[in-house]
Amino acid sequence: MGWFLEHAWLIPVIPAVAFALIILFGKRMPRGGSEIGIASMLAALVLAAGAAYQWIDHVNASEGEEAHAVLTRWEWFRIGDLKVSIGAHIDGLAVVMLLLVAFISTLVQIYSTEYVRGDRRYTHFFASITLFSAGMLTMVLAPNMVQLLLGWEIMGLCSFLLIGHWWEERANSEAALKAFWTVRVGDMGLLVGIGMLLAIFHTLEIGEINEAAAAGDFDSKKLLMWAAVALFIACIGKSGQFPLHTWLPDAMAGPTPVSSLLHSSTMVVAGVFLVARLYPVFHIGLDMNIAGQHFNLIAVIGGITVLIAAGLAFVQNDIKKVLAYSTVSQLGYMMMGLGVGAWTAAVFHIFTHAFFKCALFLCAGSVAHTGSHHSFDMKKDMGGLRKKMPITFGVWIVSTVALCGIPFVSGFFSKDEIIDSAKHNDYKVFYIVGIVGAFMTTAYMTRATYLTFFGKSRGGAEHFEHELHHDHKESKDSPWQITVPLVILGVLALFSGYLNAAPFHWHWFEKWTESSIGLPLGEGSFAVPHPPEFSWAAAAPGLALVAAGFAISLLLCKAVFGSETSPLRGLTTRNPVLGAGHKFLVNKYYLDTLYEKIIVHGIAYPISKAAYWTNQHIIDGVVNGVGKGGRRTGDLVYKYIDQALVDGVVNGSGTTARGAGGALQPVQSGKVNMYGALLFGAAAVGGLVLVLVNT
Amino acid sequence: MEPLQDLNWLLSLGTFLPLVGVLLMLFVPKKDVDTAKTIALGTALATLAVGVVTALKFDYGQSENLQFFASHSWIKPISATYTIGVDGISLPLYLLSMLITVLVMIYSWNHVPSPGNAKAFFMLMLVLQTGMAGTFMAQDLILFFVFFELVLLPMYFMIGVWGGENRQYASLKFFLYTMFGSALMLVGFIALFVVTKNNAADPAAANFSFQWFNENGPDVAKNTAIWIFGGLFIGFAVKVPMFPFHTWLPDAHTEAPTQGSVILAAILLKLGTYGFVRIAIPFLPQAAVKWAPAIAVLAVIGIIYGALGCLAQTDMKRLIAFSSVAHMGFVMLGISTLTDLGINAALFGMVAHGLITGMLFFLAGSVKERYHTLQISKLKGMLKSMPKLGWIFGFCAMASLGLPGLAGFWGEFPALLASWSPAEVLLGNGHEGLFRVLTIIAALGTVLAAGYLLWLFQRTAMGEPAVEAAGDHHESDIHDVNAFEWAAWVPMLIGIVVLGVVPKLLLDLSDPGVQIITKVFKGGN
Amino acid sequence: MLINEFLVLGAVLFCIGVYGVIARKNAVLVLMSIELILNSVNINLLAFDRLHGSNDGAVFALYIIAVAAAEVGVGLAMVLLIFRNRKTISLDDLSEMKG
Amino acid sequence: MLLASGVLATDIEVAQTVGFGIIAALMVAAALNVVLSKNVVHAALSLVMVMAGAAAQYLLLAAEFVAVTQVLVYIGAVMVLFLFGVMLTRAKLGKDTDLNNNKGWALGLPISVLLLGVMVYVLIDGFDDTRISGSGAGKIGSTANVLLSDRIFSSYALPFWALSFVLLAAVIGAIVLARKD
Repeated sequence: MGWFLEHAWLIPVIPAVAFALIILFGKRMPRGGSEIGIASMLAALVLAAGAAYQWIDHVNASEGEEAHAVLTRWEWFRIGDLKVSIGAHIDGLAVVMLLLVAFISTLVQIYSTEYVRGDRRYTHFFASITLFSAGMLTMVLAPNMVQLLLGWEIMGLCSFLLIGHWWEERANSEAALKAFWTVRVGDMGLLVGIGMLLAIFHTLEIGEINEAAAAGDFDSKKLLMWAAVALFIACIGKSGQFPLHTWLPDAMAGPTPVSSLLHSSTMVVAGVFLVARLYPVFHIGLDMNIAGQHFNLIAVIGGITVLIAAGLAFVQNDIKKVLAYSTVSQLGYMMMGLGVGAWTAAVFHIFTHAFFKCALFLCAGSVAHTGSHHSFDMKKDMGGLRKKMPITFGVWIVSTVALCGIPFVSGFFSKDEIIDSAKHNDYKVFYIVGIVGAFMTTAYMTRATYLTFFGKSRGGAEHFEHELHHDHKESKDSPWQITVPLVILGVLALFSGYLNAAPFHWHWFEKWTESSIGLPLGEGSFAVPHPPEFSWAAAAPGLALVAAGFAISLLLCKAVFGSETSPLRGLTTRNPVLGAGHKFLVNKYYLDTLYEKIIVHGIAYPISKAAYWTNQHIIDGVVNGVGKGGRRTGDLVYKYIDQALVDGVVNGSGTTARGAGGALQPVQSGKVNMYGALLFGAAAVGGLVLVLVNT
Repeated sequence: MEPLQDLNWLLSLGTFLPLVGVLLMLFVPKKDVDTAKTIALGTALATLAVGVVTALKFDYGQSENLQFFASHSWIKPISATYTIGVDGISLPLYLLSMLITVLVMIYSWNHVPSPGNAKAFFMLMLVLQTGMAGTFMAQDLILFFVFFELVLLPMYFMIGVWGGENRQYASLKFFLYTMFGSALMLVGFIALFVVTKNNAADPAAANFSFQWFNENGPDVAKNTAIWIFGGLFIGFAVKVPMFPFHTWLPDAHTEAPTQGSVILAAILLKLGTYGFVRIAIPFLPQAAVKWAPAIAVLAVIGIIYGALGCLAQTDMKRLIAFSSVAHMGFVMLGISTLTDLGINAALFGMVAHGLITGMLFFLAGSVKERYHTLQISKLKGMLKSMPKLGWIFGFCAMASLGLPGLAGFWGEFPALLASWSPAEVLLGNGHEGLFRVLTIIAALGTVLAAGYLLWLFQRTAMGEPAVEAAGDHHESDIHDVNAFEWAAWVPMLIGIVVLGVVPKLLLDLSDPGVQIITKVFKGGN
Repeated sequence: MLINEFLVLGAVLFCIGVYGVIARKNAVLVLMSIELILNSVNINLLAFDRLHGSNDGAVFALYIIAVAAAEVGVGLAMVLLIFRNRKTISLDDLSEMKG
Repeated sequence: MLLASGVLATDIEVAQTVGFGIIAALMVAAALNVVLSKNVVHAALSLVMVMAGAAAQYLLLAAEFVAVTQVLVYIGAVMVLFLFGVMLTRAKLGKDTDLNNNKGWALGLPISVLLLGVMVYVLIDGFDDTRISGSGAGKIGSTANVLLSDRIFSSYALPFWALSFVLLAAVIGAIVLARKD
């Protein structure tokens, strides 16, 4: 089977150990612990690469048959009949993710050594980011739901730490909290969903669940549907799908390497990964690919996300936020792909997206680090950086092209297949969503590119221009720790798509991963359709729209941002209809307002206050013999409690309270006579009762 | 199923050794504080050593059996026996009580709260230790009751003498409330005894040992059993505390000295839940089935309610106190499912909550000592002014909100799993829908837990330290974790991580015993 | 002789004592009322002692007398102490046991 | 009613009953004075009356040792203590209006009357015509005292020990409490 496949469990263990080492010894190391982090990620990368190599061997060896997953498991704990294991479940999907995570983490860590150099919490940063990767690695090779949840939550924790890395500023800690809470809201679904899976399948092992689901070995289809819905809620939270996407843009408060890691290969793809991992459960539970079904939950949510996030990306001034919404939109594509039955294309999109999105974020970081004085505001501090930062610009352009889905670059191969499958699998609406999304993607990326690299230099960029002038230089790009990872990612953004290039009938990726689907391919119940045959004719409408998007956006940008006197400038402030639309978008469809002002404040303030008030006045009050809780509703604060407990009872409610068991207070008046009276009174009454009962 | 009788003096030694220490301390002059402290700590350490020996000699292959079992006649006229023994269910709690006492003593070494009098304070802790350990090893209802009540008095004095401003009110409330519960509980015990005695073929053999009730309790007529269970329920629920009997807890915790809060949270609350698992459910299984839905509903109300209460707090310690209500709600939810999964989760949750909330109270005490206030609005930037303490606090907050890989998770998560599919007898009674709704609401509780804990962490630990913070404190007061605190905290922190990573340690211990309890709830009616 | 003669006498004295305990404010008088109660109990004990022909009641009565003496001693000492500290023995003013 | 029940008895019983009646009436009157008197010293002296009456009743019940102890301990010691207490707390020797609670009677009267009613009902219900056997003549004298002491020092020895500790503790406690410093 191969040493690497059997020892794949080491991959997350190494960074986890590295995390502990950095925490304990990092500060005393010459490079503040970053060397431990990078070394651990390199080791993980080597192991992952070995595992990938051996997996390909394994697939080739089992020619014609389905390649079985390699399981290495130990019993974690056991309660009664329920055995929960810990270990590694290695198959095509896991291998892809392992390789991806390890690779991107390594590059991001190298990049970070320059980017966060001299940071007040350099060591902390590396500790968290290493643990973050460990969490994702733990999750992707989880053989059961509990280990998956473990990795899932570790990532949540690390995202909290990393987004709030500069927690001295209130806004950053708020963003960190928001990320954690939003994801946690989704996690409710995961907790309940796991409970449902246990109830349906009586096991938590992923392999067994998938097999049982694919074999139709469950009692209640309805419960399976609910399990799929519950689990999908978790994916909505984690992968920033509508309507829980609002935390992702705020998460930009963290350092840029964090954003790039978070948005490319870890954290946000965890939700997509979960759907892909438990595909039989979702596929069967949500009735996908059944004749006559044109909608399902996953496709709908994915489709809405594609459009909504792309719309938001138009009105952002912060380059990272443009990229953040772009990520949300692309995640929508992946979900939509899974929803329409294009499993391979969706997973392949995870793969290609990771490279170009990581590259884009790192480019943004590089611009801020060198060219715009640590500002991410495209309108204020950027512009005209094309010639001054040639490497960054080159990588940016390549990655943008990949993101937009221009033919022969990686994004094209994955995205086009998703769109094509939607059409082919009878999900017409999502075909349209797909090509409209592609149009919008091109448009907003053109805008961002224009604002950042073309036109006149503004603010920080202008300052940078003066510096260059002063040093008599034409250009000055970031140091090698930044540019080397950029170039590597750029190259991959160009070529990674050829692993599964439908136009050339190259289907290696599909071959290596298809056994992870867990369902048969082809026709029949519970089957996932084969990917459609590629034809340029089918791809043409999408490509035409992409071209249109580029052209329209470029023209608009030139018109709006190109000259100071353009009549289009300030249109949104003059035209009420456009203004309203703009405002609606700037306010993120008012979803944040709904969550923060209404739901969170609703719980944090009135509801919890009311609950606490109930505690202090109703329940506590009853116990203490106060039956007057509702008498005053206004200024009931602590003072009232004192009054109610001590004086109110003695004065007023003695008669009502005396008989009750809780009426301890008036009795404790401290008067000896009172005690005597109660004692003898009780004796007399008790005696009377006994007499009456006995006669 | 024959109890193991080897080394059966170990438990008595471990339980009563602290009293020997108390006796010794009586002869130490009040002024000689160091000698008194040394004796107390020495006794506690010796007790812990006995505990460790107990743990080493414990036969882990037969953890469902009572071990170190001893049975002697004790008070003949009322058929009370001196029957003791531990099994996999009680051993972790028995050891935890010893560990916590030692740690609390180390912490108290230079943290004796005002008005001082270290000798009395340490003596009370030793008496408390005897009560706690005794409760967990008792295998006789009267013996159990004696120890259960023995715990009350030292705690009453601890709160009443060393507590905060409102201590007298709080301590009296604590005392009366628990006494009220205990009274009903005792009535339940006696009723149970009388009923089983009358039912038995050989009434002369009746006694108060658990064994007798285990054998004869299930035969009690259902209606009678439901009433008796009601008495036990109130007694234990007050101690847990379950909504709506929880109102003593925030007051007691807020006013209690740090040490008192820690012991209260770590051990005392567990007496109630332990009572459910050990006494109420196995003795009266029929009644347990009837009561389980009600318990589950109250537990879930407690979860949400405690969380909402936390969100409304302005005082750090009171917030932590309210969070106990929520966490014990999860424990009770686990118990109410009557499944092996749920009860194991509950037992795990007890230990985990003891460690985590105990730690949080330690932290609150240390914060109070440094800032002289626990007002959340006045604490800012703890991560900056004392980074180690701040991060430990962050760690404990994460553990408390049930992060996987830390101990708290294993109390909550399996309880949720279990409540989705509760015991078959409950399903048979048509409570499936109820428990499913409860599962979802309880899952909401985990979100709220993340809400209040991280909110607390953000407010107190993040940001820039306030310049004039609490007004009357001096900069010199604010120092990072000191040696005594490290010594007291490190074992708990290690415990939280180790139990979180290797839950097997506890689950393997408790599972065989739990299987015996839940056997009757599986299948059929 | 009817035993009820003694028992009813005891009951009457007991109730008079109870009234004193409840209605009196002066601590010394409350103590005296308690003595009344104790005496009534003694009468009952001795009556039953006589009825059953054993000596147990007498023994109890003796013990009660002894305990009562002790009680009065301590009680009066406390009253004195309170008086010294407060300059009053009026029970209305003593409410330290208030909860 | 009580007196009427002695009609069929022997002469000595008649005498006993008559004695009992007179003493009982005196006791009740004195007891009422204890709880109603406005003068503390009068109340104390009335209590002496009750104690003495009780001693007489003990004699009627053939418990001479107890009666003697009653006189010695109560009238001799306890009452002296009470009078000292009255003196040391500087109670007014004359009338004092501040002895009763405000409306104390409103609470005390119902409770004591209720209690009395319950008890008397129970007693009549339970011991309607139960008689004390014989004259008790054989029990008076040294043999009776020997029997009593046998009882105290054999089966009731342990309580006796305990009692002596209680007394010791009370003595020490009283000294500690009443000490000037």
